Amino acid sequence: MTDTAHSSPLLVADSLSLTRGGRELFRDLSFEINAGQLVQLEGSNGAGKTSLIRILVGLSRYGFDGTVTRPAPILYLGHLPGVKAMLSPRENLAWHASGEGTYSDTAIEQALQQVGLYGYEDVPSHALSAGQHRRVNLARLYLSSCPLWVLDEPFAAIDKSGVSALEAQLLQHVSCGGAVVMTSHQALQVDYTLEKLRLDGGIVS
Amino acid sequence: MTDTAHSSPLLVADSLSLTRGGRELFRDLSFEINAGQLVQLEGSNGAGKTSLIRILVGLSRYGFDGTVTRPAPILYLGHLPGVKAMLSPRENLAWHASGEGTYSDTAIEQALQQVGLYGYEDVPSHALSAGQHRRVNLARLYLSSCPLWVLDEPFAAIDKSGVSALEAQLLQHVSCGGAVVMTSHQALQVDYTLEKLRLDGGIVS
Amino acid sequence: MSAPGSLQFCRRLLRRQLTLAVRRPVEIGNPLLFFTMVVALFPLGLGPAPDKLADFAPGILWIIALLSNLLTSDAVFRSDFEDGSLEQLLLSPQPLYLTVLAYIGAHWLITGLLLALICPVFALMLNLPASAIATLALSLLLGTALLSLLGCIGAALTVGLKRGGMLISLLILPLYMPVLIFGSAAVKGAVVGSPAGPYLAIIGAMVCLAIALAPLAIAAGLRISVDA
Amino acid sequence: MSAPGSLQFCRRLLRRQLTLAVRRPVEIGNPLLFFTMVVALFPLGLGPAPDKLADFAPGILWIIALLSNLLTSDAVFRSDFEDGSLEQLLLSPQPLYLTVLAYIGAHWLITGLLLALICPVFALMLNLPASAIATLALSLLLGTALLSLLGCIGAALTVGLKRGGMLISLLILPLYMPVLIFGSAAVKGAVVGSPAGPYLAIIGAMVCLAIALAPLAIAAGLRISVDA
Amino acid sequence: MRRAYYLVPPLPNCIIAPDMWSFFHKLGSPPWLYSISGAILRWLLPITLVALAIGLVWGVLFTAPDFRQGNSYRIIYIHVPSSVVALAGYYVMALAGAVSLIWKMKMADVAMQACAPIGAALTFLALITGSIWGKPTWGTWWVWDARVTSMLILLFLYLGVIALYEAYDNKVAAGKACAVLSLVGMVNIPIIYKSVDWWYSLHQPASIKFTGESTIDTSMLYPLFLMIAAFYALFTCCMLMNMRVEILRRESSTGWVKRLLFRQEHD
Ligand code: HEM
Ligand SMILES: Nc1ncnc2c1ncn2[C@@H]1O[C@H](COP(=O)(O)OP(=O)(O)OP(=O)(O)O)[C@@H](O)[C@H]1O
Ligand SMILES: Nc1ncnc2c1ncn2[C@@H]1O[C@H](COP(=O)(O)OP(=O)(O)OP(=O)(O)O)[C@@H](O)[C@H]1O
Ligand SMILES: [Mg+2]
Ligand SMILES: [Mg+2]
Repeated sequence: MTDTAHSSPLLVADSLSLTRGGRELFRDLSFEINAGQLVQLEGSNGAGKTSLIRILVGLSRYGFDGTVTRPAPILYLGHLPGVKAMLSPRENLAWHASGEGTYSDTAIEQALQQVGLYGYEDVPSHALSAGQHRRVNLARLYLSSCPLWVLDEPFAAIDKSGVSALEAQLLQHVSCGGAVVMTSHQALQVDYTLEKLRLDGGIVS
Repeated sequence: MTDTAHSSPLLVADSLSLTRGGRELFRDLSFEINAGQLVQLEGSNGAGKTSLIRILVGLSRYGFDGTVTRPAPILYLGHLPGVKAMLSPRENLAWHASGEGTYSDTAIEQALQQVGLYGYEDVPSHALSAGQHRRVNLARLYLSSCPLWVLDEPFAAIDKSGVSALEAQLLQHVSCGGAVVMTSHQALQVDYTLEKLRLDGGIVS
Repeated sequence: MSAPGSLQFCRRLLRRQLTLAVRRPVEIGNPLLFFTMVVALFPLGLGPAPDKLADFAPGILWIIALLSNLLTSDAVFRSDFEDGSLEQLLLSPQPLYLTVLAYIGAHWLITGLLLALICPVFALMLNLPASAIATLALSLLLGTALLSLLGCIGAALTVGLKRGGMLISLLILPLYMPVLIFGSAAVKGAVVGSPAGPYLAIIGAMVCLAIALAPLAIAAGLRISVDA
Repeated sequence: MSAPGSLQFCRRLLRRQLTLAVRRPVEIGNPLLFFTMVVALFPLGLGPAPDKLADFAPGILWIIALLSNLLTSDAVFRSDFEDGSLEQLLLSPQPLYLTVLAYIGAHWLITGLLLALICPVFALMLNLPASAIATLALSLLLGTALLSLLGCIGAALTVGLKRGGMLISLLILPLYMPVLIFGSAAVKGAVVGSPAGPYLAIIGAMVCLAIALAPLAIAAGLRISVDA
Repeated sequence: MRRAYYLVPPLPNCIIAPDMWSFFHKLGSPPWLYSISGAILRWLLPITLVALAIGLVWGVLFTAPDFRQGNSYRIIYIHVPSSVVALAGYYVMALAGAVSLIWKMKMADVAMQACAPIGAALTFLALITGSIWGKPTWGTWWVWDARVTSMLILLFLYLGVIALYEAYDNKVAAGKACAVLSLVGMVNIPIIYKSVDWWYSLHQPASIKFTGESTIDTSMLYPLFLMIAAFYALFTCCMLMNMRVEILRRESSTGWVKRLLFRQEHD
């Protein structure tokens, strides 16, 4: 559990169980996330993916059983984009509330270019389309130095070319010793061993 | 343009042009939507799909050139779900603000069952997952009698089985003489002649 | 299925709004509690001398009723705007004039009516003479209806703004002022024993005018807000 | 890239909050305009006898300052909650105590400070003796800081509620009352020529206590709100 | 039994004696609390009711009328006990809140929630009886006197806690939020009382005089003390009963509650 050993896990979940609204979503879930892993949480709508992710990153702290250990810093992107409508994409990244790093202006510009927002750096974010708005948030994937990424539906509202660019970036991250835990209702198209964690609750049809 | 002739179009757009934020999104777009058509608007993020759809249904009334004629009633589902968090799915449908129809309790229950919300009819909607929340709105597709459906990313946040059920319902609607105009970043898997309208602006990558 | 008649649709909307309010009893209780607490602020700020307070009671009560109406009217359309219900309402085949009246009616029922019913307690706390209490309740009953009508105009115009904040107060406070003047004059009249009827009649006439015109302004405001 | 120091991060947050406020001048102007209009309501509601108004000016000005602070503090964390920035803030490696102070500081700068600067104008409008104006400004300067600290506690506890409505006023108005009492007492003292120092010292002591404790309550409240 | 109910104390063991420690330990366990509170109620509730009855009859029927206020002063036997216990109730609530936040003890949460409505009701009773008393003595229903005003503020504080609890859908979060609020309130209560006292002495109104205090005679005092004690006991009983309901509600899905209900059905 120490941070020094190279092979230590980036996240340990120990016998997690959760019941919401009278429905048991999962029980006795234990797993470790190690460097180099690309894990996709699967499950139909309402299976408990978001609930599990919020427990993993530490936003839910009551109402479940089990423990989570987080030896490594985590980059979390959730359902909500965390983009302030009144600030431009550039300011959104420079003054981001996560307070994770101090980025140079060129770094931010490059990241915005990578997510296809070249030319929109200084437009107020509320004048962006739904997908562009989410892309501002995704630019953090090109800036962050956190080893573990936890992403809740990063592809929502992103167009096809955007999705493949993101997949490439995820691949790049895991092959450089990072790890990714993500949910998505679209199948991932990557050349990498994709581990799947299936939650079987939610809508049955 | 009269409503009586069987073959009259359901919607007519005449030389629409729009410029937003200094970028020309489309120019001189003219088309008709007729019964039996399944039209997918395509384009990358920021291409102007949402802007076009809001002009078509009549929510945007200024700032563009051209005219739209709407001889037939339209069912519009947008980016925002229009689901009240404090009401249950059942109440949301029964008291829907669109005031389009008076539905019996069994009709509502059946529609909710079709979108996989059986057992969630009386849960407050804010206690639903992201996908379930959107499904409440999609249940209107099983209730409405409007001939023309205009849908802005109806598949967002919906899981795979949900998407195929929706595709079946769209097919059913167009083959019974309705028409559908929709946007989606996922490819539609239907056995039907799919017409595509491509907008070429937005993010280039 | 068949499209509901306009009146039926209005009833349905009214029921929906009231259900939404009842789901959170806090929503209903709050304007009343706000009223109570602000009543308590005045003696704390101005000093507790009972005769002076009684002098000011009509004005104070009316100012507080006005403020608590102002604060709640901001929210009338906001949640519907944010979750997209408002778009659906505007696209519906129903006459917007009537549906808007349903929203206003619901707002008045859960703020103005309740306030008018409960105001005698506060009047006693501020030592208002018992003879003036009926006039106070009546003037509030009529006056708050007018305040709701005017407040919804402001709400409709500002609902689309990213952070409307207190802009609404700016837009509608000037419109509120005549209501305040006539309302508190009626109660002051009742305190000294002069007839309050004429003032109440003026407020009533303004309510009728507002019922005829305000929904038009509100409907236009909503269309503009959704378009922006 | 490297993680910024805590103080640097606070400065950055403060700058962000101020920029957000400046982007909508309405946001900054509103509390002031609200103040102005409510000041105008009082003569209309109470009757404009100038000597009476002067008597009550300290209380009236303080009550309005309190209300306008109450109304703005509801929004301190709300937009950050709704767009997800608050989640990111809670997960950040920075000490929450300091970041919360940055939010409070920004709120105070764009409401309390401005109000204190502009209050002499209103004081003159209500015939407050010129000798008391310095005390009024000073008491508002200190007192609004306390109000911001307390108001943010209420904001943090209610930010996650679907329709918190005016719940915040119920939670924090009772806590505001001591500030109102001491603040208006200081100004009243200055009007009659007695020293205002002791009152201001008490408010100052309360501010110190609140700076030490309120951020803890706010941090706990934010964690609870995001969790719920 | 699930592990989560046991405490994880930040205090070193030596600070709390072992037997006391095990008691504290048990307090965190819902079934134990449920059964022990049932046992306490079985004898406390009858005693309380008897004491209330005796106190009321004694005070109302068997004391001499006051020479200045006549019989109206007899409302003192409800007014004073309810005011005193309403004040004490806030501290009980805030302490329970502190325990729940610091030691993460779920049952402290339940205790805090149980206090709020009772406290609010007692405060309301004190205000109502005070107003009723005020009409003959002061000639008006309401006076902005220091004690009256601070009692009104106390009512707001209680109502705030209740409203906050109601507003949250997630009741665990609601408990935490209320704990924070009641702690903030506890820091503020002395400040509020001090300031209100001060405010009142600044603007002493001329037309009002308290007459009650000086006329109290020992023969009137004994039933008063009995009533105060009985109100404390009543507060405890109501609190325990509220807690039992809440425990059953929260634990409705666990084995021991199901067994309990099963047993009662077949009794
Ligand atoms: C709404 C009005 C009133 C409120 C809120 C109120 C509040 C209180 C409170 C909080 C106490 C307990 C103080 C303590 O713990 O020591 C108290 C005690 C008492 N009250 Fe009242 N009161 C009201 C009206 C009256 C009236 C009208 C009278 C009679 C003239 C009265 C006479 C007393 C007496 C004799 C005591 C007990 C002796 C004492 O502690 O001084 N109260 N009241
Ligand atoms: N409120 C606005 N003010 C100014 N420009 C805007 C506004 N909203 C959107 N735009 C611009 O209009 C263009 C089209 O936006 P629109 O929302 O129609 O795109 P879209 O095709 O729906 O994209 P997406 O796939 O991301 O939903 C974008 O380039 C955007 O920057
Ligand atoms: N606030 C809440 N209160 C009570 N129950 C909730 C709440 N939020 C979600 N739930 C329930 O928890 C379950 C899991 O929700 P969650 O959001 O984790 O699903 P998900 O797997 O992320 O689904 P989606 O794919 O739709 O995002 C759902 O059945 C939902 O009804
Ligand atoms: Mg989810
Ligand atoms: Mg779009």
